[in-house]
Amino acid sequence: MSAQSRRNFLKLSGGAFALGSFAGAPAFAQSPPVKIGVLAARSGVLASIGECALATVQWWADGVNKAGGILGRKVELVVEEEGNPKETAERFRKLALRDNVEMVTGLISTGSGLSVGPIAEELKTIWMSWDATTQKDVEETLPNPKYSFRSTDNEVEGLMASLLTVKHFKGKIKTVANLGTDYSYGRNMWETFMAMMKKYDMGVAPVADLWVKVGTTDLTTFVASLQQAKPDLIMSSLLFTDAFIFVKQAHAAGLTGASKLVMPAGGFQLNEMKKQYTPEGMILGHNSMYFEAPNASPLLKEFVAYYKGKTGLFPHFEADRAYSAVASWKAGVEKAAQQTSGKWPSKDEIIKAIEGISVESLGGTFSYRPDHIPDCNFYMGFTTHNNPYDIVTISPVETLNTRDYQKPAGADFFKWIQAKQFPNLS
Amino acid sequence: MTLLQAQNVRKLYGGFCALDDVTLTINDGEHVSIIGPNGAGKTTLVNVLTGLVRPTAGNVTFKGYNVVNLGAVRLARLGMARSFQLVNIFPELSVGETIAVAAISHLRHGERFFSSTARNRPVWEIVERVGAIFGFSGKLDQPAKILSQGDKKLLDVASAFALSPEIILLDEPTSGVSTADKSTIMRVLVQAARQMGIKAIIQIEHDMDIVFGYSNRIIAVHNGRILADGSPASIRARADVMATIVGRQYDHA
Amino acid sequence: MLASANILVGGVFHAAVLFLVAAGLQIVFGVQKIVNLACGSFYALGAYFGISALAWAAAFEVPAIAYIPILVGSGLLLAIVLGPSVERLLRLIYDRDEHFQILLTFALVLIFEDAIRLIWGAVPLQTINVYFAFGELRIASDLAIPNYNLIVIAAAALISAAFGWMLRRTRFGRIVRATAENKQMSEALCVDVSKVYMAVFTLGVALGTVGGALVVPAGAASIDMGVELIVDAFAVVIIGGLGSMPGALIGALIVGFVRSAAIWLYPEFELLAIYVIVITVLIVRPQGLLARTA
Amino acid sequence: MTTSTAPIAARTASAGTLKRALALPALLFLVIFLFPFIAGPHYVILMFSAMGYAIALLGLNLLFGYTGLLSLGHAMFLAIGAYTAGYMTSTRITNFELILLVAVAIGATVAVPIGLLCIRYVKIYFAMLTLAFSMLLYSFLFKFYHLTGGDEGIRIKVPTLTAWDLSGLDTLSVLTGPLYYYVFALLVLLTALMRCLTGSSLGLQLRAIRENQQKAEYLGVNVKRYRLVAFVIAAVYGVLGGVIIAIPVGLADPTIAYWVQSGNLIFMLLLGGYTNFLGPLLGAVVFIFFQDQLMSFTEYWRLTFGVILVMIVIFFPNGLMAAVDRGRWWST
Repeated sequence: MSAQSRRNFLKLSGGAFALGSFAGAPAFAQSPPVKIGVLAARSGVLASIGECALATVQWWADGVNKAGGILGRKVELVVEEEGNPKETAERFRKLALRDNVEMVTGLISTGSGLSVGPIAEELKTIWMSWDATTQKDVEETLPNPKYSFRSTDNEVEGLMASLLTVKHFKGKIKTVANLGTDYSYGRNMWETFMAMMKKYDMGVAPVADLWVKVGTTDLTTFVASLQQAKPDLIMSSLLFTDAFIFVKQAHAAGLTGASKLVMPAGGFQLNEMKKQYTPEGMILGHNSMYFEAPNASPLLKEFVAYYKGKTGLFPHFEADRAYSAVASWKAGVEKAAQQTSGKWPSKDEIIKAIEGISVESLGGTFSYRPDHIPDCNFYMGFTTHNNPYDIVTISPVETLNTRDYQKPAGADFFKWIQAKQFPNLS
Repeated sequence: MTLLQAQNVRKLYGGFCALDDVTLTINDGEHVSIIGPNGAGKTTLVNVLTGLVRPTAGNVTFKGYNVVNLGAVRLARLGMARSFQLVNIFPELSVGETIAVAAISHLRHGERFFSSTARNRPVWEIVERVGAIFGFSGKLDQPAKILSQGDKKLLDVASAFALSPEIILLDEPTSGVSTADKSTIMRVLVQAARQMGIKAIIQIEHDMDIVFGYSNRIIAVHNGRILADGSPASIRARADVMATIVGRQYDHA
Repeated sequence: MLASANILVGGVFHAAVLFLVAAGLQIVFGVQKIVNLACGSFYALGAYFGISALAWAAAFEVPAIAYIPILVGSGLLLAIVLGPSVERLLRLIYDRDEHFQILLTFALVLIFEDAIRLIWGAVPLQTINVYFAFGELRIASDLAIPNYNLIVIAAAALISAAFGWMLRRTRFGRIVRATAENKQMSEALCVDVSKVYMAVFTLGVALGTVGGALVVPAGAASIDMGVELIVDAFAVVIIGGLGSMPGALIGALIVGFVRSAAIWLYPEFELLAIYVIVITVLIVRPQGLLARTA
Repeated sequence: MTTSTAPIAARTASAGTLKRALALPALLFLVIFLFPFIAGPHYVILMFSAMGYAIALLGLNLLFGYTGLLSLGHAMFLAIGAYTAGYMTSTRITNFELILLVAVAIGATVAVPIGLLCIRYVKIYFAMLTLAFSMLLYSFLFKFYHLTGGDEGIRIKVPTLTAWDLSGLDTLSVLTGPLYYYVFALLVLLTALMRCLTGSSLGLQLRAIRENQQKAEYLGVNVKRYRLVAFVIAAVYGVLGGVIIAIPVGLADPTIAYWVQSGNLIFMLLLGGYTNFLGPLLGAVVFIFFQDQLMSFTEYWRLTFGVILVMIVIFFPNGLMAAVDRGRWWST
């Protein structure tokens, strides 16, 4: 059922629910439905991520509506597209000003985040971000946001990968190479990695510094350059399609046998890391949700079954980011409603309630710090082939909570890394 | 007073010698007809004289400037205009606008970006004057593309005249026009030349009635060389020239 | 030293990919003077359709030998369907200013981008076993060149050679070159130009679709491929010379090697290097390195 | 010598026909002027960026409609405008007039060398060269992140006006109030300036160049110079449009200069009608509002736009204006 027809279904069902004609569906009180704006990418490189996150939010909304909505009001999603920053700013204003939605959730790319952040503050509309931060490189451009709740710093993936590298390869590697995605994310990852290598005086020297433009389908030359450099370890922040094309072409050229691989970035490429060309013993990140987490919650199991049934693929961490965003908002509304004796709380009350709230999301507990940045679990581990699927999974699974691995509000990232005593991984 | 001077001009296209050591001068008050069989080098000569084609050797000077380095734009400003064998007009522009383009160049109003052309009196005076001479008075608003083939050719020539040049080169201005109209066109051209103060006309022509009826000097070109250059009477008297150019004895009726 | 051989092969492989994209653009421009902005989209459609064809064939446990014919076949089938219909659309505006033909192909880029998502969905697709089915050329213990890359290079060389042969040696080739040279004259000599245009445009589309199908096993098919590739194809045909097939090959080799060299030597300069070459060529020798004087 | 009728209709038109000629633009500008009173803030900000596009398209049409040069890289000037606004507002120079002046200066200095290279070519070569230059700028903005912020771009703060103290107002009311009318005044001024330019000898000579370059040269029209003048004017209008479009977005990023955006600019021009002086204005407004509605209606809006563009190119080459303006008053 394409997204288009799903949306029509929701609108249709809205009417039906109000009439209570569906057997067993709770008859909603006459109060109007609560409209939530969703900004999901539909074109270009981010399209498949946007669709995964949108499907998750729709699954969440169906569940909430079956259970009686939020404070008795039915959830209705108004879906718009996250495009380039200009289009995204226009769609955000449309949701806030014309559809006057209660809240807008969405956004994956940094560019759109930097543009929408100030607009959310200006229009006093709560924005629960999925994966877009409002930081330029590593310093925050929206110091103390009121209405914007942005996502975890992606540098945590770099920290975790570095710690795993230190733990398992200290003294075993002399040379490292960077195969970075030519994106602010990629730069942050490499700088974090090298800072950590220096902090734990691993004594490694970089022998190659390559950057791949997002959307490149022919990486043979990058593979060849890495073979020329002969690094002991390759740190690669490649995302999406680039990631698995690289592993595939690297395997074909024999690179994966020669160098250790570290790929901290989670994403839909997990479905394409096939056993045929993905080596065992590669560090692979799954960000804030691993579909086969050792102590997976019933919520996660139910969602993975639903998602696999619907799309034939395993969900990736953006589903968790989307779920946590809308679930935290719902929890905030319900918590604030306790003070206002069940009446629908004001935006300020909701915001105050969300600050410090903890919510059970797909990948584990999500809790929002006072500076509107969430803490959550991160999963990473070494790839293994022994599983019933045709893709690699990770085992043992290292889990960490970002409480100890995310820079505090307003801190200078690199100074913090130098000073911080990171608890060593389990 | 010499207007245009060609000095030992040669033009080779690969092995083929289109012009072979041509030296000639065009003076004030001359109406020159250039005659010769097809492929004799007439059009190449005019193209070299108007700077469209760069000669392999020798040079052409107009009012002291070397024609080749000037380029069409400065040549037009210096007072040399030409029309083309194949009709060359601005299809979407109206007849009035086509003539106005030449008038603007002549009046040096090309840089007046902030004054409206529609209200530019001097330009429209030239347009109306030239329009009247060439019989376009009623058609100034019509887009050029809907004119008849003859009118299009006439408009091409009219716009050249509107530059009020000192010297004008016409490439078979009456070709493709019925013999009856040829003389009316020639009368219009001569009258326009007089009214616009044009000092010399150079005309490539095949029609011997026109050649001997209107020009006061004839240059016969053959195999890239000037066979003869003189008054119509002297040329007609030279049986050899007439034989090669016209192929038979031409007795002027 | 051996690894730099691998970089060289990487460069040639990239050149082969670029040639397959640019060749379609080149033949259509050469004959019909139309710049087809949608040649990248045809490449992407060929990639997606190739994957579907392989998935369909996999149901019959097809041997590895059959992979290449299936891919090429799917590309040709798609071209035979798409080529004539798009050409019939373009035919409506052949008489108009050539700007309109470019803009029509721009409309096709927009249409195909969404059409791919409508049919194949937003998730990038790939085929699994084809890339490894042909083994590899092992140069050193940890250094090998996948034979599939060599097959793609060979295919590109074969197509280029076949093209050269077709244009020069066959009757159809002569008619195509005549039409390219002077449309009116060939019409006068009773060449059915509309049939030639239909055939040439379909051939151009086929180059794109077959190219996409052939290369996709080495990588993957994603919906933004079409929009990205057109810019590389432009670079190749400008450098090589608009309308000349050997020019497309030379242009592809130059862009392929410059990109490989830039990646290894100075990554920042990779993207810029190609555009700087394009602009230098356009200034110094506007008609491109190999085209006849435009 | 008989005095002829007016060679150009507008020259000495009777009052009646002149009134009809001005009715159309007056209506369009009246709608834009009254818009903040009749439409919600979301739509007013859409009109704000539509005015930016209208200005950019007025310039682009001087190249495409009047001089017959198809630029597939005009979005590079939108990007230059946006990044100028970004650099200046992030160094606390937020005065709008100053931003516009500096943007025009940078736009012109970039346009002259690029123009000198591009105008030597026509038709396909001009289109491909302009596309190559815009993708060169896109790659530069993307790659050299130390200077340009890379994919994150540069933040743009809302500019201030010398005459108007905006400190008390929040961004929304600035964008839908004083700044809206400032940009509206700019649009009217630039439209009048363009009308004057196209009505002057420049307009006529550009059209002559478009129709027949060799004939124009032989009538003394300096083809190279006037093409360069047209290119630089188009660039300056593009830069001004770029500043205005970027303000509501609040960010200057490389995607502004991507080639598909240049394609969209030409799409807007065709939609409005490039053979008509007001085509750019109508094209910008109709495109922006139709896209806004279409994006909410279907996720496959690019497919719909593609089909519409095919229809326009084949069946309505002169766009909407041709349908509206019967009298060809304003035709280029």
